Amino acid sequence: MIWFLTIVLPLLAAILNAFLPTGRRGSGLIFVIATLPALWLGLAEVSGVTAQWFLLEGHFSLDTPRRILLLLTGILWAAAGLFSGSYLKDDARRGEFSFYFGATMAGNFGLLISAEVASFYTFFALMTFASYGLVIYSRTPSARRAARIYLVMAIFGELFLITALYLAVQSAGSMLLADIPPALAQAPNGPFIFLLGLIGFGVKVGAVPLYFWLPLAHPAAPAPASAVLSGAMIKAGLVGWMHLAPVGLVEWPSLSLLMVSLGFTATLGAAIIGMVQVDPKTNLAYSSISQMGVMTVLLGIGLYGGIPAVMLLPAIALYAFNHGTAKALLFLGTALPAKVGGSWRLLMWAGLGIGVLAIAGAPLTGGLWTKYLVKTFLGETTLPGGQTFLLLLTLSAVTTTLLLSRFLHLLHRIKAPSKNVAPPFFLPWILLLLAGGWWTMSPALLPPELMNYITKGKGIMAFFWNRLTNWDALWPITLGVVLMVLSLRFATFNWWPTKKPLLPPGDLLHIILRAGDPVAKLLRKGISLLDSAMKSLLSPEKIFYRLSDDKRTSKISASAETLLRRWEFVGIGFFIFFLTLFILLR
Amino acid sequence: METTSLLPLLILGSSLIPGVLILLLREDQSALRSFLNLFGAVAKVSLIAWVFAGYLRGEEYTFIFRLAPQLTFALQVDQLGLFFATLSSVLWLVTTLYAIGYLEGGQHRRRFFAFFSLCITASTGIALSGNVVTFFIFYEFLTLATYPLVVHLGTDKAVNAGRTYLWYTIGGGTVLFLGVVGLYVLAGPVYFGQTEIIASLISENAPQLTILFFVFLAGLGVKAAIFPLHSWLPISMVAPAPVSALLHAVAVVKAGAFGIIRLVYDVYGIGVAEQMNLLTPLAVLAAFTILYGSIRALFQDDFKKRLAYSTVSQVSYIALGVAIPGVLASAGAIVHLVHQGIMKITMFFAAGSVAETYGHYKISELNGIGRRMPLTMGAFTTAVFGMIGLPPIAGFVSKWYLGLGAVEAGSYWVVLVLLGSSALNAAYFLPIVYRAWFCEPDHERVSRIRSGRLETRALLLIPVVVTGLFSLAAGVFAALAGSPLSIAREIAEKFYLL
Amino acid sequence: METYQIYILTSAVLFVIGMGGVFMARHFIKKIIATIIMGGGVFLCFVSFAQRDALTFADPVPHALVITGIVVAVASAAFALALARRIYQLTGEESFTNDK
Amino acid sequence: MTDLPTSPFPALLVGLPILVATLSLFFRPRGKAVVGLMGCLLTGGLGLIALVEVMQQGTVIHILGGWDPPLGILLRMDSLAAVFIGMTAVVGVFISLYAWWFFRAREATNGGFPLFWPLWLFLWAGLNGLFLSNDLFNLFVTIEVIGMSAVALAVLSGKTAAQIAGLRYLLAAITGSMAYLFGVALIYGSTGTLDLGLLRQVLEPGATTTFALLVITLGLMIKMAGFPFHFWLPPAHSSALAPVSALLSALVVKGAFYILLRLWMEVFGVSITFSAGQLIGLAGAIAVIWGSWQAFMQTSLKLIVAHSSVAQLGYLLMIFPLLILAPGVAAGSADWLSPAWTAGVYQVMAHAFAKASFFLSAGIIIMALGHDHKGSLRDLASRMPMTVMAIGIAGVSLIGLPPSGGFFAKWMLLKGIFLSGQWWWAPVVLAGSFLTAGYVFMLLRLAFATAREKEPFRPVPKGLEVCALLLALGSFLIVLPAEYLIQFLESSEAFGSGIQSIMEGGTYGND
Repeated sequence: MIWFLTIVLPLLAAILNAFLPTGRRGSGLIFVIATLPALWLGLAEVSGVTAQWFLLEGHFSLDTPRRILLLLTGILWAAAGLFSGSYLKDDARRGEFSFYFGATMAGNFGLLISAEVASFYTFFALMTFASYGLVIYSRTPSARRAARIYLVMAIFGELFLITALYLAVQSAGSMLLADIPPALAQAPNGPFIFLLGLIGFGVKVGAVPLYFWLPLAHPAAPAPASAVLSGAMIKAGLVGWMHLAPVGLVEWPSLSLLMVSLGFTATLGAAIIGMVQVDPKTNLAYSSISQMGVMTVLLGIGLYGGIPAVMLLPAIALYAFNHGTAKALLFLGTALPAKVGGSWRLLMWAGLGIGVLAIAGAPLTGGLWTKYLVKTFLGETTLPGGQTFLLLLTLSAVTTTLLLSRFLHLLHRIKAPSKNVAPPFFLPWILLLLAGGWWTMSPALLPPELMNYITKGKGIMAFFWNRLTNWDALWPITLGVVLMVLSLRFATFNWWPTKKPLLPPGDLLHIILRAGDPVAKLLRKGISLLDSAMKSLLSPEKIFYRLSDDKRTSKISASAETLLRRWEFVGIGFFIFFLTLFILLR
Repeated sequence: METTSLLPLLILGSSLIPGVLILLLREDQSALRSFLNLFGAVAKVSLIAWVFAGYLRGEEYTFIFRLAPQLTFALQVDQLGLFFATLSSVLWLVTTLYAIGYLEGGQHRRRFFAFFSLCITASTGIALSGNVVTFFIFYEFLTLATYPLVVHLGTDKAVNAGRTYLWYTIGGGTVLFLGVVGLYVLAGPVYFGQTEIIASLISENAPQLTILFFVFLAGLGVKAAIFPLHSWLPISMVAPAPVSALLHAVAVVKAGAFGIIRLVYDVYGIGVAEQMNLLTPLAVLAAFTILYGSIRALFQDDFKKRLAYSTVSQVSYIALGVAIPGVLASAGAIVHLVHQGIMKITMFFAAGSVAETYGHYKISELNGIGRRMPLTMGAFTTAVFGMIGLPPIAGFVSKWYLGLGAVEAGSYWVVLVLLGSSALNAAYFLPIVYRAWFCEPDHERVSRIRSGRLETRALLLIPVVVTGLFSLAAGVFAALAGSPLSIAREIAEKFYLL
Repeated sequence: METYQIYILTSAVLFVIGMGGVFMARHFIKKIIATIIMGGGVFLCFVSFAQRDALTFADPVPHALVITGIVVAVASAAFALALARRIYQLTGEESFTNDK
Repeated sequence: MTDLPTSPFPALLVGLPILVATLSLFFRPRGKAVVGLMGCLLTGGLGLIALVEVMQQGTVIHILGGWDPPLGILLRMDSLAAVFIGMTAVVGVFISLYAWWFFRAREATNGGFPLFWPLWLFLWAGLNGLFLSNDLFNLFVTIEVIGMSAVALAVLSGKTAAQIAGLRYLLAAITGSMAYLFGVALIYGSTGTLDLGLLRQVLEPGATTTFALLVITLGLMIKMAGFPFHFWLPPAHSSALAPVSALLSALVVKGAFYILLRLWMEVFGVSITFSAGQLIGLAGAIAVIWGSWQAFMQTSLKLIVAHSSVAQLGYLLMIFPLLILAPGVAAGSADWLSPAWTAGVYQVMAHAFAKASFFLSAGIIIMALGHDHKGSLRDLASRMPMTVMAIGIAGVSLIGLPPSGGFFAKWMLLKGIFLSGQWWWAPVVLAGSFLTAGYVFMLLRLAFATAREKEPFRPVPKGLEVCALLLALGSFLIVLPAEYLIQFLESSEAFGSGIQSIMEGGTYGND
């Protein structure tokens, strides 16, 4: 029952809010209610169900990593929903926004709880296409453009995805997602299938080199929408990967290396590109890309074997949890500085600071855990070049700090209201701050064995006060902060762009478009040529018409007929016929 | 075979008799006419339901009338036939409602509804026909019954379209005639399902059988709009919306597709067809048609023309599925009979309502129409996503089966074709959706032709919504027993057990 | 060669002449006459079969047939003449113009 | 021969019409019409009764005045004759009814053509006589009667065009019958008998027989407007009055075909050859294509229909090559004879019904519009739907779409063609139907198109439309009793020994 409510309530909420007139409150509350089942499922263990009637026989259940992610998603949607309720209260298109918002929510929950291919794909698609409405929401030309690119990329992804699913299901012989990783591990074309999936979901994850739609689309949406886009939905791709990846069952060095290297490229590269943006939301989008890079790395390690899935996947989920909540906090935060004034600003800055630190993995935050997890697994893995990766990880901490401090700097440039005010949507933000994943307790979500594994059985507190880990976590951040401060202090180093970004958002896109433009033109021309050729192609009936409707034809046949009617010719005909028949009869 | 029952005949009569009666009515007796129509439609649906129930109980309904030695008119009830009959009768009911609303105050309504009924009679006859010659009879009957509908408007455009329509269909019919006679000469009277007859002949006269197969294919391909023979379909778009809807969703194109299914599974038998590898050419043709139709559709600005080209491409899914050996693929093909039908009819209804309500015939005029006709365009959008093959809409199910079937059969190029067509579908359908929902209406065109308390006249609205819901439900509840999918699976499995 | 065969040959010749006339002659009356000649040929043929040789009695059947035939021929000829005359009165044409 | 049961019907079938016709001559115009119609209905009824009679007790004969052949005349009514007489009866009755309304409507303007009735009755008598008579000379007489009255009917309208066409027709008819008679003379000379039954036994191959066959064939080809000799048909049929055209193309031309078939299959078996059959077939094939194409090209309705008659008769000729076995083909194995035969019979019937209805509809349209230029057919579908329906249905039967009589005929024809392996005829059949579809639907297309300018439009009696429609439907209904009919034709020692002989192994081509 609750499983269906998880999906149905958001849909109901969507329809309900769609009809809610602009300016009326309460939509936020409705959304919160809609997320309750999901939150419940996220916290409590509920045994899965089978829906004989649904699609191609639906199954719904959860395992630890997906429960963690569901919890994250629930929290984010609740916060964002509440936020939007007041943030967009007087907006003319609120109803429409709520519709797409709710639909997307349903999709997002559904894909997390569904345990078999068809329904997973269903909700994945629902989420993808419904969020189009969120991206295009503002109807500005840039938003339309972003939405178009988003859609194209989404369909591109879907195609790879469905192919991967066809092949996977065929080799697994079952629609259950749980059966797929083992099957892929066995199947000769397993790596190929996984590669297809890697691309298909990679679009959603924003993995290199498919990420370029993301810095356009995420900022285009209004703050609550981008919060869930960047905090929750981006993880859907990750879930997809987890479903396909036979972690711990196989050794696919090449794929694993590929993922790890791509992951690090994303982590560092996106951070660097993000720094030189001028729009805080774009900056955050890049940060999301870089963070997803880290998770890509983790999964990549898993494909090298040696690490059991039960260890790795929850770790990834926890990382996602931490990043998601923090990122949502920051995204929602982008709406604040222009509205929050006076003493409230202290609270605001504090919250934003926590968010930043959590992502950067500072001590006293959940980020510490997650970073430590990554470090542990990187240390464990027998993947060639493990040490370099450790180094890169440390470096990434620095870049992340730089990136996010740059974000704070960008926010700081926004002009604050003079008087001492807090908008109504400040409250949900605070709630999210409280519910966030940076509390050191968040590892409690992890399965005990993983806990013990990390804390060497000494329990959370011991780990938490371990000086070494804290130091390891601390110094890169400090370094980053110092660098940022210096660069801002001294004009000579202050090469941060202010008006327009050094690199346009969606960097790679521009190259692609530049390169693809002539190709596309050529293609379009070719197709239209073919089309016109087909149109002008003389089809049989046209030939016939031309023949039969022609004056000349009728004239000719008429004269031939008159000829046949002349007595002389009849006589000749008679004679010939006579002779022929005579010969034939002889 | 000997148990003769009049029920099949009755099913035909349930639309034939109203049709004839309507022909005898006066033009202005519209109430009585509508009553006859609906009565016939409902009667047909319920009769078919009754027969279906009986069939599932294992009863046999067969009606046989011998015209001449070796030339029998046979109506026979089997699952595939019932499947198709159900589709056509249900959609007929819906379309009748729609047509009554659509033609309100139109000309020559007597003629229109009369031939409408005859047309559905023909397609039910095709569904229930028990042997090749009966099939042929109804196949031709269908051609004739649809002609007055195509030229209904009587404009020169319509009339010329009708000319081309006949040019193709009669041509196809003639070729089919050749094939049918040839088959009779070769194999005697062939009842559907008696695949052993052909199987026994395969040893000595294989070449003739091959030739015959392709003659048949040419004959059926015309109505199924397979590539070189498809041109009539977009041209006959001049017909009124209900006609195009019925033509595309049920009657004509499906007659062709259904014929191909019968030919491959019930006349030749999948075994023989594979053994003589007759299927590969069919598969290639179908695949090409799928892509070709989609590409042509990209360039149409006329709403119905675009839909027509999409039909060209979508119907070939059926042929493609038939041509891929394997239960999954054929299940996909058979279920697509229904799924394509309900989705496409939704689209045509929507197009018709838009044209009737706001006088928009071009896609470039549709900006913001979604705001003004939310329900209609909502249904349309559902159908669009179905066509693209997105879950949980009907189209996804058939595409899923086709794809899995292709993978199973190891013909990966088919998967590529499916993907390509999905992409193209998106490319030519999503712009419509985009205009409808995300573009601001350009305000000089909001003049409304027909006004009503709802977004349009109720009789135009209800059918769209209903079929839209059908196409949603057919997907969402696909796993339920009695859903199109489940029936299609049973049928396909039967074929492969034989 | 028997006498009757000579008759038959003659009849054949007559027949051919008549046929040629029907097809080649342009004027209505000529055509009609030609048909009559044909008729004559045919009847001669009949009659000449009636008595193969001088010894036996003549076979009555051909005569009966010929009588009937002549009646028919006369009737049709008359009819044709009447038509031709009517056409002449209506249009002044005396031969077929092949436009119709 | 005399062992067959005697029945009065054959005599009545010939005598009654003649009697009524002569009788009606003494009445005033109006009376003529009434008496004539009565006579027509009587004759029609008689024909049907006779059909039933034959169905019950097989072939019956009647010896006129008790004088045995050769001097006396023996009428014999076998199953084929019965079927054709029945067909004539049905079509004839409908046409008579039509004519009744037709002339009534015209009475005011031009006296309502009272002479139609006696002439038509004579024609009918001639037809019945033709189907019944059993020796070469009677055939000649009957076909002459038919020819004369047919021409007289054709010129009835009094229009110039009709007169000229009529003369053309008459000359052609005379030429044909003279040729035929010449052949008869030769046969009689060489065998000394005219009875078909006897001839079959006594006739032996030789120069005389061959020549006789030649002239007879050619004569009959002229009379039935077989391909090179169709020159008289279109003008005559198109210029006559509507009911007359219907009679001419529905019934009259079939007479010559009937004789030709009988003689080829029954009498001249000894001297015909496979290749000769091919030649006839070729003539037919050309006629099919040429006639259809010409019909497609015409601009006036009646001309279209007339030309289509040429084509449809071509189909009849196309069964000849199938009925003649190639040398060395075992008669037992020739399983295509029956289909080919059936095709012939059905083509005759289907064409009779369909073409009659077609011409009647043309008459209706002329009556309504004053002319029949095809351009003026626009928007007819809404103004006289019933007529358009009739044209449509009749046309469908001509095209040969199922489940019409034409379809049945073409089905059997194709079947015969395939079974006999003479596949080269198949394309002709298909092309024929395709072209036929071309002109039929050209008419319908116009009928459905909206009118450019409103034409003056006179309402017509409903009765006319009903007759046309019923005839058109008839061309479909004849399919229903098909199986029974075929049995009936094949079971009785039909046709002298015609069909039977063919069933038993056909006539060998000997070359």
